[in-house]
Amino acid sequence: MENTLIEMQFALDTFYFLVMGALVMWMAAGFSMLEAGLVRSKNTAEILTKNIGLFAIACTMYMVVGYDIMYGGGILLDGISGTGDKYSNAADFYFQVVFVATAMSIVSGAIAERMKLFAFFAFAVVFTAVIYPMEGAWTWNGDAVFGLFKLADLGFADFAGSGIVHMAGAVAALAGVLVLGARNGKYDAQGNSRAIPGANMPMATLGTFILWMGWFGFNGGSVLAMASKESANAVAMVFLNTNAAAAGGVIAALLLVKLLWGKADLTMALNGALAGLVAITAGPDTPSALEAALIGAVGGVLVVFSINVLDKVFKIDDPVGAISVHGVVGLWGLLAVPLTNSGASFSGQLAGAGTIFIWVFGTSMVLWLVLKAVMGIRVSEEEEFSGVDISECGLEAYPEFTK
Amino acid sequence: MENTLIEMQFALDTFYFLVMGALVMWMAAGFSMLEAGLVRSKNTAEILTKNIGLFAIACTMYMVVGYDIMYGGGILLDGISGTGDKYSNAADFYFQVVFVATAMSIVSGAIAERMKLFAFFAFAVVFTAVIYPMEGAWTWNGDAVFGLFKLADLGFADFAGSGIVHMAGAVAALAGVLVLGARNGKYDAQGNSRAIPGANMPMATLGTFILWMGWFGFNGGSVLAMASKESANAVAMVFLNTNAAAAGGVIAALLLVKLLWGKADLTMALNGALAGLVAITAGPDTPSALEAALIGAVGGVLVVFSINVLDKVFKIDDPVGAISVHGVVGLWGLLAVPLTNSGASFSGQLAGAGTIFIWVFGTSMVLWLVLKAVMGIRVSEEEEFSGVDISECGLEAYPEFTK
Amino acid sequence: MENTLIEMQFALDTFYFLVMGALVMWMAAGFSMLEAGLVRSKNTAEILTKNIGLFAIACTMYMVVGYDIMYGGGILLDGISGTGDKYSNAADFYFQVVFVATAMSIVSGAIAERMKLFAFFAFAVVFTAVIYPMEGAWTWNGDAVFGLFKLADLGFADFAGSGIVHMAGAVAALAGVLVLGARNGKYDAQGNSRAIPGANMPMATLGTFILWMGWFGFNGGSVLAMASKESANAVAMVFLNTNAAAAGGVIAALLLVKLLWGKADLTMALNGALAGLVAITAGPDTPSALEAALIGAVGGVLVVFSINVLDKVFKIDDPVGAISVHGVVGLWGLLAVPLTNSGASFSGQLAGAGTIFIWVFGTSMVLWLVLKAVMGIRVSEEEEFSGVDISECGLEAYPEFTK
Amino acid sequence: MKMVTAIIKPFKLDDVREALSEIGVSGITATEVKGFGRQKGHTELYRGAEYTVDFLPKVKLEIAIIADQVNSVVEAISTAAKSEGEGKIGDGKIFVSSLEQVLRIRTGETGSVAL
Amino acid sequence: MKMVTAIIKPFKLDDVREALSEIGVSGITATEVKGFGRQKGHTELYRGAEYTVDFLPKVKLEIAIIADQVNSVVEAISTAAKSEGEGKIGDGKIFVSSLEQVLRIRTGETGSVAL
Amino acid sequence: MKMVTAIIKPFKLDDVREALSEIGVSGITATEVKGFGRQKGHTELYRGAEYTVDFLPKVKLEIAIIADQVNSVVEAISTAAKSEGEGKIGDGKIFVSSLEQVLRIRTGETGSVAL
Ligand SMILES: Nc1ncnc2c1ncn2[C@@H]1O[C@H](COP(=O)(O)OP(=O)(O)O)[C@@H](O)[C@H]1O
Ligand SMILES: Nc1ncnc2c1ncn2[C@@H]1O[C@H](COP(=O)(O)OP(=O)(O)O)[C@@H](O)[C@H]1O
Ligand SMILES: Nc1ncnc2c1ncn2[C@@H]1O[C@H](COP(=O)(O)OP(=O)(O)O)[C@@H](O)[C@H]1O
Repeated sequence: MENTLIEMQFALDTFYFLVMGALVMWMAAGFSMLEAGLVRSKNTAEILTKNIGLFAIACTMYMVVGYDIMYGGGILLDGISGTGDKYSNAADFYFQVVFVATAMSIVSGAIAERMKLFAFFAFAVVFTAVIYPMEGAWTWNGDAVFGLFKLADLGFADFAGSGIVHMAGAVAALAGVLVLGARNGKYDAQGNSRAIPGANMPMATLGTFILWMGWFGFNGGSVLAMASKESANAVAMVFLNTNAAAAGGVIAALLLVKLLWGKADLTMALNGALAGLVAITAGPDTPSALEAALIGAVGGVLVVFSINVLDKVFKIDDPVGAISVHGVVGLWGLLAVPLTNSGASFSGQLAGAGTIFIWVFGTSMVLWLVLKAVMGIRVSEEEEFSGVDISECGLEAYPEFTK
Repeated sequence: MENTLIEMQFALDTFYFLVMGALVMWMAAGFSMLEAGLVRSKNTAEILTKNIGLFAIACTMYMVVGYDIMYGGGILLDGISGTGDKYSNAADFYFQVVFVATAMSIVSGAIAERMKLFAFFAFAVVFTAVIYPMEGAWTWNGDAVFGLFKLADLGFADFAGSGIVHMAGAVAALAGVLVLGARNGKYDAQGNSRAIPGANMPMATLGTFILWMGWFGFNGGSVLAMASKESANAVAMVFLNTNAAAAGGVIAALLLVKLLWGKADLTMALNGALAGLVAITAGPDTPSALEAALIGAVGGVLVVFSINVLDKVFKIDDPVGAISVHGVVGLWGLLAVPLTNSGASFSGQLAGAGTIFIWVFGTSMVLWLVLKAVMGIRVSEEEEFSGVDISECGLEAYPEFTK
Repeated sequence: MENTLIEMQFALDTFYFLVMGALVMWMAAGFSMLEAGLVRSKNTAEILTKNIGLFAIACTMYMVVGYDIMYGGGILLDGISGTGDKYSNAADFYFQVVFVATAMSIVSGAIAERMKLFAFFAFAVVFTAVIYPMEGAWTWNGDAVFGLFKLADLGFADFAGSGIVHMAGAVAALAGVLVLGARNGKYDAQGNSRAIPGANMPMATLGTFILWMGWFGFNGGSVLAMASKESANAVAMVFLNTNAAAAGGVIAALLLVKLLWGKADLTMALNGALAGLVAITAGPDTPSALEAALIGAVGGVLVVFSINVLDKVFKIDDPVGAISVHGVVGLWGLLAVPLTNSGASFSGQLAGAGTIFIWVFGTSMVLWLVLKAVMGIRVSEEEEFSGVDISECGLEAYPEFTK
Repeated sequence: MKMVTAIIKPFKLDDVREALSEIGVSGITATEVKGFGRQKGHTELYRGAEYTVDFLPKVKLEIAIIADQVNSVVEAISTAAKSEGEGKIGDGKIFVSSLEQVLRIRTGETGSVAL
Repeated sequence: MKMVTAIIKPFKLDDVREALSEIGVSGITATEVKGFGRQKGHTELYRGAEYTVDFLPKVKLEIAIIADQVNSVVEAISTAAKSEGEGKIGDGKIFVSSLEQVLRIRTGETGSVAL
Repeated sequence: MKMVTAIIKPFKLDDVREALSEIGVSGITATEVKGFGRQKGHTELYRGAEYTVDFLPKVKLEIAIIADQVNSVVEAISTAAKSEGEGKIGDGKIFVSSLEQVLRIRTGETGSVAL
């Protein structure tokens, strides 16, 4: 009977992983819809192709080699066959693989509307096979960074990946945008930023709600256990705090834009929600509900300023605001951990953020430059003008609507 | 080992609450998409902003004070810290908070296309902090109504909230619509109702499917326990009946409109599904599958007539049919309970419905009138003509499509 | 205490069924969005009506008589009252009923843009009440085919329904398309196929992601147990393989179309994902991750060729590619089972596929012809030209956008 | 015959159409156009960056009539399309040009009977 | 030179274009318009309330040609645009007006060579 | 008075508008049109079946002016609308026709003051 009980725990934990993983997988749809809503209609089919393609690539490359690099388990998962100690190792892989895809999804939005599709896919292959798994190994798997030092020893803590997943994705995106340059027409002759409105706000909002929902899996699953009172309580608090932070992010962003510009800019409310979620991701387990809401609210404020500063001051053209939402706010999330978690230190968080930044930015930059040299990463000016849907995908997203 | 077993029950019940709660949270996306599909394109971005904003407000205000009013637990949830007796109290909060948001979502559709955004948000703050929690305390928490009488003593039963959530939301909406008036152009000089078609039927349909799915959490989670044979069976029956009622609502509404008008009006099929769901919500645990289907079917018939009567006879302009779907059918749901549940009585149901109506209608009416006096609740005629997207949000939902 | 433990297993298994079932129910939204995105805007409201209507009909007819035919349980579920041995029989019904709806959903896409709505509904009534339940009884319930032979004895295995659900739906669709004929304008005077692009690619992509997510429930739930180490491991492997196959399908389809036509046709990537999912459905439990990915990839390749051959060579006009995705690839899925599962044989798979084909094609053909004679199944040429939205539903899907 | 072309505000379309049918005009072709004129567009805001929508949605009506009707048609349009009171910038313009020939495709009739 | 303006049913566009290219017309500008005419719109139903869509989608073609071609162009259009048999209400109209000058932007050519 | 009608490439709209406002043109009506001309459309691919999109999106500008301005307006447009270098097929056309009357709805003014 004891055995049966242990099996039940095994079963419940495995089930919990699978359900949480399915929610994270659902985030792939969220990113697709968010990005499809925030680009112009002439670039919509391409960004959809990019998103479903990158998800498939991430799932495949992580299976081939990424998971092995990050956690062991064998090339092509040959150590994974649906067994395991406390829960099925297949469930663990399933849960981990959707995280890789999330990191990769972040990149696609920032470089939208001007990049060659297959150059992006080539980047995705390397990022999901090597770049992400390496830094994942140093953090969540506790490996020493190039055998030199362990981040955990320095007091680094990133519960569900504000830094490891979100900031990493944003840093890869930043490198891409720097190599790629801004969209034609984004900056006028005087260098003034011009607004390029996205084509479909309901899609963007749907995407945000999908991400909000999926994030319960992202953070909730990162407790990594459910079948005891303690872990069940922990998962419940993580759900509660994740929701509170997202709500705080929306309210803060909405009030701020209303004060600044007199209008309740929907896109900022959406980014505020995501910023709240990114901000809490590094430590959804330790704050109280109020603290979580405030951490999210600071994220919501940050994202509004960050989007504007990156756009107007640094001329970094990020059509969906991914670098601000996931990068700047991801860093904030890391730095907020020591406020409520005595196990983490500011210096440790900075060390971790620095390590992730240097590794991901360096390798990504090299990779983008190689791709640029080898196959080119930017579509021609004419293709960009007519839209990448026609040039890359050969079809239109809304053939009957657009003009 | 007995302890481990008890912990397992705790864990399973907590997990169940979280999964059901995530499904209910998902309903926020459903309402957003439904409403975004049923308004005109010039008012779409605003209703999306309204929906994500109200969700954030509901989550925050219920955390600050609402949950404490309704169930105790302390201001700012200071009694909630992820502990609990049979399941984590954090999971309970998480499950309850998404219900408040549902009630509030109902209001946004009815007052669409003409209300000031921040007046709506102000209403949402009070509704989710006080109005809903008060009636929630009298019903689900069993408090005496103003210390006078207990509704449960009168034979009132509302399993998952046909009255407490849905009718309450619809009554608040009704008060709002009465204060606000109809949209310009909705009634011609002779008082004839004019159709104002919604802009995006796939969105509206998606919203309905999301709500249908989320409703399994709404009703299924309201069993409040899973970790025993009895409760597992109960949850399963609730799922089965919820689905049967929704199906009954669709079929009844579709056949009726086909008979009445010769056309299979999609919007009525959608409202029929929701009506079936609202109707069964007060008592999804006691009927057989056939009874559930019939309760839903009556809801589907009612909603078709109700929408037409409210529109044409009472000139109540409710762009999405929320007052009919959630109010009229919510009442039907309450009244249907005694048909299959001997624990409820008609008089008790009427008493409960009356109490909810008087409290919510009275307080909402006062609140709308105060808001009207203090800040105004209606946009200017010109803003309404050009669409509230530009005036309230400063952007367009479909900048490249609309004319 | 042993009792409590057994009850816990019961509860966990029941919960697992309900969660998996909710995911499968969600596939109804996926089919709706996929099909709504792949038809022209003038036929969008009708296909949405068709999808929500067929789901309601499937749920109702399977309750009335279908489940009884397939598994016993009594007319109108009078044997189902939320009890059961290892899990709640209500949960079993809930899980099974959404499968019927899936099979039926497959038909709606293939006959889109030209069929009378109520003729389709009439077909749905018979298909979900009798045609599907009969073949379901022969396969999953192990009944002898007309009392003659048992498919299981011949070595037939179809884990989650590549044949029983997907191919069956596709075969019914094929019969329908043959009786109905192609859309006007699909083939020119010389018989050349003309492309008729779908109106809304983000919707189609969303639908695909929904299906991908729902498929975890479809395949994962088909393990039919969770509350032991063995079954938990099995479910986890099924999730992992399902995901790997879908990813394989996307990559194979994308690479193939890029090679063939130089463009990354999004619609083929979407069909590739679905093909991967259909392919793995007959046996997601036995392959390794790599094998699953390859089975999916073959599905992705097959679907591209099949769509083109059916369209150009056989002049079978299937607007969404349902016959290829679910039929041709469903057959491939069946045939792939013996490659990794020694319990199945090629001859058994062929016998099963043949039985399903003959039964479903024969009965469907008769039914379509009867409907054609009795009420007509095709709208008039003028109605087809103006779009079935107006003629069947009386409204437009996008009244403000289309031209 | 003459072709009268009027650029009006979109929400005046119903009024203008009614006014025209009252004086017996039975055929109109309407097009959605964008107008640049004295009336300036408005500023929208998207993620903190302002942008000007400097065209304004207008409706263009084309009405073919016999020469005798020009004055009554122009007056009907201008009365119906003018904003209440003094009129407002952006109320629109009416252009008249000459039309040499008209043909009704259905019947092949030409000239004023074809209008 | 003349400007021929034709209002036709949208689904006749391909036929008309073909007919025109057969007689050597190489340039056409098409616009989606809404027509109000003898042909009445249809009634739609939305949530039990009827409403009339009283404009009909039409396509307007503008074709600049030399004067000599007017008759052949008008005939080509009217033949191709006419509904089978007797023709149907709503088949459309053809208007001809005079054109004073034409210029091809690319080359600066003017007059009939610019057409 | 004259009516100048120009068919141009959509992305030249801003340049043309600027060029026109520099020479004092204050009113323009723009319409999205589809052009069939020498410039051929492109082929799209949908599920393996090719199809040709043989119309090209163009913008039609209508500008009513006094006769004296015709030359400067035509030149401003053609300079601004011409593709860099030699010009490209599809750069568009300019048509000029005569305008008999103009009326500003707001004020009732007619003739050149109404422009
Ligand atoms: N010279 C012109 N040529 C063509 N269209 C014009 C001209 N002037 C004005 N329009 C059209 O008329 C509309 C109204 O003109 P506007 O100058 O804004 O107002 P008003 O006519 O009241 O002075 C413009 O938006 C434009 O579409
Ligand atoms: N007098 C007119 N001026 C401008 N357009 C017209 C006129 N009469 C008809 N039209 C256009 O021609 C279309 C067809 O006209 P209609 O009266 O319906 O049919 P028919 O020409 O066969 O009598 C109308 O929809 C409208 O766009
Ligand atoms: N004869 C014509 N009548 C009306 N519109 C024309 C005519 N010729 C050309 N156009 C318009 O001008 C556009 C450009 O013409 P095109 O022949 O492609 O290039 P180009 O003028 O440089 O030779 C066409 O797309 C069409 O809209």
